[in-house]
Amino acid sequence: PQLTVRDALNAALDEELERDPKVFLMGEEVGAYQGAYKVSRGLFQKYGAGRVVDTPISEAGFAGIGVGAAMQGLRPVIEFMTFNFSLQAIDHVINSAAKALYMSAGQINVPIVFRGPNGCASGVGAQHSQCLASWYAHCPGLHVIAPYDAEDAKGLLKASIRDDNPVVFLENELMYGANFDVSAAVMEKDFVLPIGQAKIMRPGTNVTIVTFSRMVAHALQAAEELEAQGISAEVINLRTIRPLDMKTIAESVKKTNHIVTVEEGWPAYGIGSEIAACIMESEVFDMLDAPLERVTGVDVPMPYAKNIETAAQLAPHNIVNACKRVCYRNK
Amino acid sequence: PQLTVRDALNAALDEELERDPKVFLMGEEVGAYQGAYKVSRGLFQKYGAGRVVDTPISEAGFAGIGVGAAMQGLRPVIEFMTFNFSLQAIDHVINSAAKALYMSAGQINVPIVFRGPNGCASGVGAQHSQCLASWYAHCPGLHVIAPYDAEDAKGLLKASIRDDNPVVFLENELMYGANFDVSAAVMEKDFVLPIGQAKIMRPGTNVTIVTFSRMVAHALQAAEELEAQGISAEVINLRTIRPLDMKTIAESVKKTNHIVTVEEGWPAYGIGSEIAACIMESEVFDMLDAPLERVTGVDVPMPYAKNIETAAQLAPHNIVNACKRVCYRNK
Amino acid sequence: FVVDGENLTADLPPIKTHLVDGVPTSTKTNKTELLEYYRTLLLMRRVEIVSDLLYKSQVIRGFCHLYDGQEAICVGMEAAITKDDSIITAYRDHCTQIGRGDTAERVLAELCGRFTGCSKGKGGSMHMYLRSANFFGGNGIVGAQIPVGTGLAFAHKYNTNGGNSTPGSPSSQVAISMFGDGASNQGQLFEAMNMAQLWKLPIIYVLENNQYGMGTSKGRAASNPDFYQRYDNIPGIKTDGMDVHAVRDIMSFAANWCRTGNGPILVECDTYRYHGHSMSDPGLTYRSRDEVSDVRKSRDPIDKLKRVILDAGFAAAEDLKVMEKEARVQVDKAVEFAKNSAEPPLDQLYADVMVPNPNVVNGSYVRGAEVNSGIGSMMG
Amino acid sequence: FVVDGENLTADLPPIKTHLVDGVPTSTKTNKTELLEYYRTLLLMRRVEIVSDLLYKSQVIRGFCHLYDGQEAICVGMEAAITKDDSIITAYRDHCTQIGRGDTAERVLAELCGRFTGCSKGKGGSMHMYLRSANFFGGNGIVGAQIPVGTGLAFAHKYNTNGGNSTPGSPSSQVAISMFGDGASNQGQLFEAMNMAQLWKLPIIYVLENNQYGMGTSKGRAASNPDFYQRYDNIPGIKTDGMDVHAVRDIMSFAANWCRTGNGPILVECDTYRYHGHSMSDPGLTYRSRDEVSDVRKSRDPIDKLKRVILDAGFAAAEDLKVMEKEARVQVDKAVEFAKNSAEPPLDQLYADVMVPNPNVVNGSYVRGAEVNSGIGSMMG
Ligand SMILES: Cc1ncc(C[n+]2csc(CCOP(=O)(O)OP(=O)(O)O)c2C)c(N)n1
Ligand SMILES: Cc1ncc(C[n+]2csc(CCOP(=O)(O)OP(=O)(O)O)c2C)c(N)n1
Ligand SMILES: [Mg+2]
Ligand SMILES: [Mg+2]
Repeated sequence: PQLTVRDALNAALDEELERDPKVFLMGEEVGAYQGAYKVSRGLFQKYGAGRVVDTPISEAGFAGIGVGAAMQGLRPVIEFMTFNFSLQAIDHVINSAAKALYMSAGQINVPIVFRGPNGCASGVGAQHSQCLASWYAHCPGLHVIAPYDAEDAKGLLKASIRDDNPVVFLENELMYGANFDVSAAVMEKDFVLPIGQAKIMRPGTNVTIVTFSRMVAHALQAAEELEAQGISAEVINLRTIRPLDMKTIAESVKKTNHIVTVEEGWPAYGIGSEIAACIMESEVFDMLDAPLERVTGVDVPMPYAKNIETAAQLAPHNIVNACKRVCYRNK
Repeated sequence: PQLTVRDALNAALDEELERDPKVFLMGEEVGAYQGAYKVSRGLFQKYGAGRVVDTPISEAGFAGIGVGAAMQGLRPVIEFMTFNFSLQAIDHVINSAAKALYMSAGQINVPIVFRGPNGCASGVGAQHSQCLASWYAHCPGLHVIAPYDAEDAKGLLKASIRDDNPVVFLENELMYGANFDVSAAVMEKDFVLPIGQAKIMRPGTNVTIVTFSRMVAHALQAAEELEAQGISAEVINLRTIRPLDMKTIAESVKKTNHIVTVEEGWPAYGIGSEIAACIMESEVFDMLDAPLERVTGVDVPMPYAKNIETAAQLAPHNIVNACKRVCYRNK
Repeated sequence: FVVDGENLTADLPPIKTHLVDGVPTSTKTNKTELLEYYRTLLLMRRVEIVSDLLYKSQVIRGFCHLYDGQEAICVGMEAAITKDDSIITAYRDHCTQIGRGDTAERVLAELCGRFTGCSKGKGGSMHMYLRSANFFGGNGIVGAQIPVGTGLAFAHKYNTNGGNSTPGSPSSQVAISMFGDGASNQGQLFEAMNMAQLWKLPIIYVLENNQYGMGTSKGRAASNPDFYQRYDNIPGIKTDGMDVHAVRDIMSFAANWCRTGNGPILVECDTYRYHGHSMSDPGLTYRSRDEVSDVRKSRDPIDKLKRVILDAGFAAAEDLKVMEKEARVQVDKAVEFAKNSAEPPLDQLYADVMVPNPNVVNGSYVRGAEVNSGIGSMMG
Repeated sequence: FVVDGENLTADLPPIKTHLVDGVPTSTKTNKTELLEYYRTLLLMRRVEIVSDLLYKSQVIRGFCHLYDGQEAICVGMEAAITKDDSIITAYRDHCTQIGRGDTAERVLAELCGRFTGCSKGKGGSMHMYLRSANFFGGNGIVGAQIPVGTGLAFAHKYNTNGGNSTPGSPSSQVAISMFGDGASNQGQLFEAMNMAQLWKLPIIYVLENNQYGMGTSKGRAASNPDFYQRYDNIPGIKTDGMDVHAVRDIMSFAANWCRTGNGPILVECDTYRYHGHSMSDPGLTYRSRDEVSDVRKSRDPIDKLKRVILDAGFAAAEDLKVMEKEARVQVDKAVEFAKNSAEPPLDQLYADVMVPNPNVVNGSYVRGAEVNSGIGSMMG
């Protein structure tokens, strides 16, 4: 069957709302309007205003309310209309949610999911385009998840809702409409993916491309171009950013001996940086025939004009270039 | 002469308030109370409530007010009582301040300094101990500075106040009382240090230790221990986290061929991660005889009890261990 | 109303007040003003209409929030203050930019992402600025402009009094922060208002109550949708936001209130947005077609002004038609200008990240998507 | 007051109200209650006094905020609700923990950073919790407990109504969020209150007005320091926070208000902290020694209760002396317990970062200060 990412997320929410009466969805326009990006389509109608809760534009307030509800045993799914707005609420994600279990020595857990589109969309300017993956992944006490396709979206959102820990679930607006072939299993109500396990999207032997979210598509496209040029690229979809699945990366690099990381966010202190450090500190280092290279968003706020907006983002050819360089195929 | 970090910061504020009538200081308890940590001692008395402005506990509000005042041409210094509380205001630091120049194509600049103690103090628990260096340094549009000693504190705070860009200035509570010998030049009113330039605190030939803020002291102590064991460590005090002075790091590694990074914050997506990636991507890589190692805070929220609080933080011996490992002096 | 030569006196629409007296109830205006306001309203309306078209033809991209229906607020507000006063608003900013004195050319060019745009194409619909006329944007984060605007007021007062301002000191400039009924539920508003009141800052909070924040009607988001009296000790006035003169005279009163050291004041403008929230919102799921067309018919700010001009005999219907046509021609030209303008040169990608500072070592390095792309080098 | 056998009826101290009627003005109590409250007050006071000493002898470290002066609030509040109701507060939480039913032993052990402490030594002074009695801490970020507490109320109402709660639905449990006059200026309070009112959540906002937020008097931080009537449509009652019965009966009224579906209510407790803000604050630069000693003399909650007990003839002075001594002995024993308890075992460093979840691959890896230290391995 075919499934869009939007429908996958919608199905995950629907099934979990149905399965567990403690689950509820809260955020701006999630209810009557059925979601700014229609991810929650139909849910308000099905579950009512008590479980699909429209909020005012009060991110700090409703994120905090979600945390309190979770502490008291409910399982809130808090939608940020985009993750940019989570900056108004980030104190609750970190200080109220992520640290509670530790400070209370295990007494108070916070089974909450913060979800919404992360990173850049198209033509929305600097304040609506930030990737927050590395910020959240920096902090202990959280699981940080970034699905790529419909299978990821469904299996990982369900896993997140069932997790007793706070989860930051980073979607991508540009992927909502993307349609994927999925196996019949994905359509089942018990389809749950493991957290913390990366997925090899395409096997390869010459270079490992590690990426996540929408950039998986770029990586797959680059891998095709590379194949045409005689380089076999293995593409790893991280799926989870915290904890980071270094084992899958290691196994891949063992085979390929080359690695390139790809992320749409800013370069400094990003996902690639952490992978570089983990490699330096582990046996993966000895498997490498060339140092790692990062392909990232350009280190600027996102501009609006189409030409420079495009230039501010990485393209498949950047991945191709980097892979060729680490494989010593061009300068 | 001798100077404490607290007095150095106080002098920098005093001199800049005196020099430029557009400079003002704003924050909780900065005025009549003379600062929660007494950094602003005497300034309210000297410059009055109009320029040393006490605020309610409204971080989002007064950070935003600071940004507006800066856009209109003033030069606010905004104190966060600790940087942990900047999480309530971080949207203004990033979205209102850091991105304004770019979005306005150079029309609107924001000459503001956000300052206050960052990272862990002693016995203050998980919510009061976070190091935000890598979060802020991830974002274009900001300068991120972290002084270690009195010279740094004075010269860099003055440089920050004079900068036409938004600056995040990360102090350390445990350093406020530390007393340092400084040159006469430091006491002068025109003593300003460059932004973006690291300082070699101690020359060495076998291993480079790159660090910042209070961990410089740990690194210097480790360097002494290492010397006793026949390893000559060069200690680099980054001073500025964004932009990162890779040139100084490169020159050092050229000499030592070994590198260890040290930071009190959490390991993942930290300062060491970025340095690891920059090394991998540059000619520094070829100068290395061993992969980089990071020494960091333990990847947990900060506990209270003294024994595990101590264990959650890195100690000089961890640096010694890492340096010996990269120098292949022990396993 | 009463006409006396080219002058006109009229009652203002009814207002509601909270903690403030002496608010004007009648207005004086004249032919010149009326025609000027009319011309500006037409220009603004036309810009929004062509923006809609340009969006549909995919020349304008991403988020685009139209202001048609609300134009009287910008026109009335500008008539009450000077360009030395500061304004900041949210993302629905095209007409604010024009109100501050920028041209349709530069606004449309920005919308089209051209280098000739008011933000050189880097800001887009939500991020227009006019520093020379004290317009500080164009802000995409709901509510953020409220404390930032309060900071503009802080600076005005600080500058007027040489850094020695105390509560009660006058201020030669005022600041205006504009925001919507949806934004009125942001906590930072409460924080900023509290400080503005503590320090008596010269700030006018202009709450553009267009009845909806995205798809949420005001009463579903605000437990008290009587905004003018919602904020405790902040004086408030509610006025018809679709009447230029009402907005003008109330804003004039409010500006004077601020300049003379009385502190903050809230002006709630009762208004309506004709379009959906942004281009992706048809705007008809959470409100009825009838509701929209009723407002268009009965309260449209342009129609309202037109009736006054005609009834007062200040112009004939044909004269106004000519003005309409002029606006159309002017904006059509602006569209051509915008469309024919070039996109920003590629080096703009790296410009304006930081203000150049000779005291920053290697301050101009910007990493690109790949290592050794971008400008400068990691190694200085 | 009037005594009838072991029962007592008395007028409550004057209250002020905002948007709420029918608030009790007199109280009924009895000997048993009075002595029980007295005993608890003494225990709380004693715990704070020894905490001060333990801090000075450097056994307690870091931040430590004492509650002496304010104890009547916790005692009165607990007398009005049950342990099925939820409480959350800020960092001044030692007595809240005791009020919820925890022991002096576990509180002092936590302060001393011992494994026997109520957070196993991992939380410290600011982070005590008692999940079994619905106490959710102990929060160090000023204001954060206000929305979080509102979320506890959300859950109570949700659970009562099987997820189908509508405004007006009753709730069998209520939640209480406690915060200070300083915190009252936080924007998230405004956001939370707005939602609580929109959705009629069963939440009592207990504003402990001890006149200062750190070194800032309430009037320097709040443009309206009449907190009970500051928050627009949130009903409010101001009561004497140093009178156990006043707090008890007002809280009882407020709890009933919430349980029956009326939505949020604010209870402002007029109180005072005897100590400085935290241990590093002598507390005498921003207020006078006289101010402090005047309050101690005229309003102390323990003295007040003592006078009632004595005047009513429910106990003799010597009986109360005995109780005082008992409290002292009890707390001294608790100090010994705390001091003699062991610090947490070192593996506690790595415990409780995440709830174990079999569906997380390599979920138990925690990196230490060096590579390959910590627990687990990066490679799973
Ligand atoms: C902090 C934040 N949250 C959410 C959004 C998404 N958003 C953009 S506009 C809007 C509605 C605002 O409504 P209102 O303040 O009434 O202004 P209007 O659009 O009616 O002019 C929302 C929810 C945002 N930009 N910022
Ligand atoms: C967001 C935040 N800002 C600042 C602080 C530092 N701080 C801790 S307590 C406090 C004063 C709070 O006063 P109040 O709310 O009146 O409570 P009280 O201490 O009087 O009980 C401040 C400023 C903090 N912990 N969190
Ligand atoms: Mg609106
Ligand atoms: Mg207080």
